[in-house]
Amino acid sequence: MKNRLETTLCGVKMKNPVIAASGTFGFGDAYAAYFDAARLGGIAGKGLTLNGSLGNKGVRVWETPAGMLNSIGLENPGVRHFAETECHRMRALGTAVICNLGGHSEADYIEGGRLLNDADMDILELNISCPNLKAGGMAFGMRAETAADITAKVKAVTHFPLFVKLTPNAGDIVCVARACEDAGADGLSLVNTFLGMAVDIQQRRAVFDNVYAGLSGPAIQPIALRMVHQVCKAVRVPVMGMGGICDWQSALAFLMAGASAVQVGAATFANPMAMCEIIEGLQRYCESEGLSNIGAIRGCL
Amino acid sequence: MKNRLETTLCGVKMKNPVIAASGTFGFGDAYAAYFDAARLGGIAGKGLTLNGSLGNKGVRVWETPAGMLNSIGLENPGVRHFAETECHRMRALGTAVICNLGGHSEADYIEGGRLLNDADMDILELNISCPNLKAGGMAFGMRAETAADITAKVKAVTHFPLFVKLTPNAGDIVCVARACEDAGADGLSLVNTFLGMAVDIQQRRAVFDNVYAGLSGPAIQPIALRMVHQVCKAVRVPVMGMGGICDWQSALAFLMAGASAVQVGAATFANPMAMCEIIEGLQRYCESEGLSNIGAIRGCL
Amino acid sequence: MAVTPTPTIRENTRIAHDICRMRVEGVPRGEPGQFFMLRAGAGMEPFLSRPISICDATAAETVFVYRTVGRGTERLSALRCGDALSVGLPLGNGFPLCAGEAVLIGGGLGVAPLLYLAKRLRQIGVYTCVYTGYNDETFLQAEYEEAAGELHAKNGGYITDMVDFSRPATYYACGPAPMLRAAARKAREAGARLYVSMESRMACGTGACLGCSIPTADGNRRVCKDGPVFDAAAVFFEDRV
Amino acid sequence: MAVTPTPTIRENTRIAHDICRMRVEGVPRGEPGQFFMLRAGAGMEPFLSRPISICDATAAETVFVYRTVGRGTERLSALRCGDALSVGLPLGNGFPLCAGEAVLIGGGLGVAPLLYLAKRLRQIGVYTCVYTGYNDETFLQAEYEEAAGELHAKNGGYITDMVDFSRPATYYACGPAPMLRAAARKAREAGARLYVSMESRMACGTGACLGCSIPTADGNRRVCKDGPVFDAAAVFFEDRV
Ligand SMILES: Cc1cc2nc3c(=O)[nH]c(=O)nc-3n(C[C@H](O)[C@H](O)[C@H](O)COP(=O)(O)OP(=O)(O)OC[C@H]3O[C@@H](n4cnc5c(N)ncnc54)[C@H](O)[C@@H]3O)c2cc1C
Ligand SMILES: Cc1cc2nc3c(=O)[nH]c(=O)nc-3n(C[C@H](O)[C@H](O)[C@H](O)COP(=O)(O)OP(=O)(O)OC[C@H]3O[C@@H](n4cnc5c(N)ncnc54)[C@H](O)[C@@H]3O)c2cc1C
Ligand SMILES: Cc1cc2nc3c(=O)[nH]c(=O)nc-3n(C[C@H](O)[C@H](O)[C@H](O)COP(=O)(O)O)c2cc1C
Ligand SMILES: Cc1cc2nc3c(=O)[nH]c(=O)nc-3n(C[C@H](O)[C@H](O)[C@H](O)COP(=O)(O)O)c2cc1C
Ligand code: FES
Ligand code: FES
Repeated sequence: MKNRLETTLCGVKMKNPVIAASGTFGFGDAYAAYFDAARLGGIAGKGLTLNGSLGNKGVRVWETPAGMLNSIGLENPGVRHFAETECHRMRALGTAVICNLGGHSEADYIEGGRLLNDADMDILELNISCPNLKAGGMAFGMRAETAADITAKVKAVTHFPLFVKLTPNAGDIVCVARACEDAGADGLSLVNTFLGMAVDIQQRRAVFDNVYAGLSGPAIQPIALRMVHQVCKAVRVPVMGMGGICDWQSALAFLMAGASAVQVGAATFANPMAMCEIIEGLQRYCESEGLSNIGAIRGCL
Repeated sequence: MKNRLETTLCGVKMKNPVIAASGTFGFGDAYAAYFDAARLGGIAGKGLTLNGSLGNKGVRVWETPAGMLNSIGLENPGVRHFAETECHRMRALGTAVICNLGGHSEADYIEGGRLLNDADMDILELNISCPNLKAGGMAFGMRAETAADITAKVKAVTHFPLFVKLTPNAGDIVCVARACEDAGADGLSLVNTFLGMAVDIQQRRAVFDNVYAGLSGPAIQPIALRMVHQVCKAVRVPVMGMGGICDWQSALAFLMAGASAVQVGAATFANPMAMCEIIEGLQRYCESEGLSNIGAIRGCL
Repeated sequence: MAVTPTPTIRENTRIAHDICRMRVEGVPRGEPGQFFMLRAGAGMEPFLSRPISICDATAAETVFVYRTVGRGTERLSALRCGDALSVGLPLGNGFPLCAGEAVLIGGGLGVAPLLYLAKRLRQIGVYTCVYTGYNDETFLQAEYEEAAGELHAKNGGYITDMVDFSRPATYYACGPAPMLRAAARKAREAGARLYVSMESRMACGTGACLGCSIPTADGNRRVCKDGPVFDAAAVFFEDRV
Repeated sequence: MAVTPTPTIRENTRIAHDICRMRVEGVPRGEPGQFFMLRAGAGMEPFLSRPISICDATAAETVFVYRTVGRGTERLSALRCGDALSVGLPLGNGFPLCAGEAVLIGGGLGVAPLLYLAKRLRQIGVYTCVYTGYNDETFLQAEYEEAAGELHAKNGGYITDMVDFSRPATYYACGPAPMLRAAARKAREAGARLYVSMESRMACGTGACLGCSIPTADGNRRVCKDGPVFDAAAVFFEDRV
């Protein structure tokens, strides 16, 4: 059976356009008992910060209608540990390695980006959209100027194709996307989580120590899809689309809206086999529609 | 049994703080077979435009995970018809009458606001947040300047307490909220629907003729709640909170986040008795917590 | 989540490959052509209720016949006696009952709501001539043999091709949009009065949301509240021009 | 939505007021202290799966005992034989098995996972002294009478008050956090080794999301992957200072 899903992203060849979203697949081994990670197009590792972090205190995950809030706060072992250890383990999985880099300050991002040049990886995903950090994170992604600035600075130091991961909480995501493209981004990833909130009515307090947290899962899918469609119409660089993708139909909708690849996050929690089912579903779709490659429907809307 | 839910909003006395959201309860009679509308705190009628409208063509409603997209496009009989006919029928229902006013242009809003002075109603809700109009609607609510400007102009002509209904698609909803308050709004309603999208993968086209449509229902609740919390912290005028409220627990969360009243929209479609169950649930909550009035927990977070 | 009446499922079985019949007790009796908004279980998933017509009803019991096409109807089909179901109240305007003679034309699942109409017409002494069109498996034929004055069934092709629109009768049609359109054209040409039951995506089902609005000769009309039964001349008015 | 093994529900009955037992076939056998992520039905609702410990297991069958507290467990309790259920694979690190003598302390639903441990220990010749603490109704007492070397039950009050921590035994505890904390303090004072099974809100259950991380003496640890069983000295380390 011919693979009709092969996808190339900024020169990186992938078996298929289905990628595990950052923060939802560890560094690639957590679901080993369920399936071989080599089946995936790629894996975006947990977001790194320069010196690592213990993440946030208190409740970290909370269920919502058709979705979930998280306030992990980038618990991670740090850039050096990734470059020395995790990246080799990820490489051994036999799928594209995407490194997600967060930061608390401009200096963090630049130094992190520089150190990662030593890592064995394929794509650098610049996370300027994490809503769970007290300093940095999403703050960089809310406005075009700051987003473009940090993009240009990291682009200047990295050897890898640079995807900038955008926040849906930005006032005008299309404007931020264009600015990042102009600043040298090789691609864009969107969306990160929506800023949301939950209340513990018994305790009469916010569920999360940080009060606000990040919403993801099928609930956000219609909004994420709209944003991906808007951004794809506005930029020429490839887009990794995500936000609530949970089956091959929703993955296909993102590809039709213009995404070159999709990332799957929270859906894997509800159904560990979600990404495998999506890959199989897209392959079957290509066969039944007579498409020699899934790229044929990209941006057909 | 003492009613512990009585709420006064800008001088308007209501039996309880539970209000049918605009566009989801017609002009108040659609659910008559299910329950007596007099049980509600109030009803926001379908959004009006100066000269009425047939609304949008094509598919108008679409189910999404824990929510729905709509592209009604303000089908309505016009301001004059409301002032002459509907408002009296609504008044006869025995609950607070809120008139939701949309518009395609500044002149529309001002003239509509003026004509509504003849109507028998309690509150004017200025809808600068409808995402389904080609011209006007949400465009006014996306930025603080335009929102403040139209607020001031309608405030200058109306005799009624003026609530401005905000869009969650604005870049900075807190900034828009503050600007409307400063421009003379007596209160704020939020949120209207989120701009979203759906794809008909069989047809390889967008489901809606307008491509984008408005998302509502439980899916958006965590984001709406966060926005209500942010806005309530930032303004002094009363807020009607809404977005995905579907049971008394979620209604209570909005009140705890600072809302003076809540509106319930899409949940009524899934469960026609939702608002009645919310009212009963809040009353029971007050009893079991020993609150003489629900207002005691307002903004307790 | 329970809406005022709490229905009890007495039967929910497959009567054809992808078609189920559900018998429910404890709901108000509706009229032929009316529908209910059904939802399986007690939760919010799937979010919207599903409009399903009354296929038959007595004071005690209401029968639905539905095709499993997506998530909502799949979940309905998985229900067993005792499971939670909500149906709300009977909605919409049913078929106006006629005197004399009636011709009923059902295509696909459109044969379901017409059964209740056929039974009602028979009760009030109206002679019914029923046409049922199927694509593969037939269903409800035994019931129609009992209820109809005369019965014509067709498997494959266009059922409207079989119908003689020149009878001095009132015509009723229910089925896919292209079939209704064809019927409307033929009825217009023959000068016959035809009532059609329309479909549209619905959110509220009660006339509140305007989600199901369709353009008619009389302006926009809500399929759920003003219909689902309309005079074909009003809804297929554009074909006239 | 089906995860590799497709479980078949053989029984799902109420064994106390708000407690159910579900017997499931066709899932891989886990170890005492491990858990599965359960979800009722085939849909996405509720969104997250629910962690439930193994209460007992043979090669053929796995038993869960759970309290209905919210939407997820309510839906589980409504399942009947033949209904769709997904459980995934056994997750986490179970109880380290000891030699000699073991003291098992269960509070509330914590008595459930310890049953499987008691049975396993008995098989390998370890003498078990079991304490079960309940708030109102008791459950699983008959099973424990069979499985335990000695059995002490208490209804109301603190079960840890009954336990003698000075025995030359390995201690195991499962139950609400305050009970585990009390047990940890007493074990520390007595110099006894105590293993506790921790709870934390979970999304993935596989170590991927870091949602269930808790601080321990050895740094952050994931309850789902590094636990749920921990040495009490490591997780209640803050009490020591
Ligand atoms: C007044 C009326 C009466 C009906 N009576 C019957 C009947 O007696 N038997 C029967 O089998 N079917 C009937 N239908 C069609 C039935 O409502 C749809 O097949 C059903 O809603 C599909 O739901 P689903 O979740 O299985 O499909 P999905 O495709 O998953 O549904 C997604 C959404 O689209 C809507 N939708 C999908 N198809 C239709 C449709 N054809 N019409 C309206 N909305 C649709 C659903 O209600 C839901 O909101 C009727 C429709 C209407 C409007
Ligand atoms: C490792 C582990 C093993 C467990 N074993 C058992 C068992 O054998 N029997 C049993 O009755 N219970 C057990 N629990 C607790 C059980 O997971 C919760 O009672 C259940 O998730 C509640 O779900 P709900 O939908 O009914 O409640 P809701 O309150 O509606 O759940 C909302 C969310 O909070 C989470 N949640 C609520 N309570 C808990 C809790 N105590 N621990 C973790 N997450 C929670 C849910 O998983 C869900 O994501 C275990 C928990 C863990 C972490
Ligand atoms: C538990 C959790 C942790 C996450 N951690 C990160 C992260 O470290 N870096 C990042 O860029 N995005 C992170 N995200 C966001 C996801 O990568 C993704 O953008 C978002 O969840 C939307 O996709 P989904 O709806 O498919 O989950 C996280 C999401 C979740 C649910
Ligand atoms: C079908 C539909 C029609 C709506 N029409 C209007 C409208 O006319 N004017 C308005 O201000 N909001 C309108 N809304 C928005 C709702 O009033 C409400 O702000 C939104 O749906 C969020 O609340 P919910 O999640 O409870 O539905 C409409 C919403 C729906 C679903
Ligand atoms: S479905 Fe809401 S008006 Fe018809
Ligand atoms: S629940 Fe995801 S790491 Fe434990």
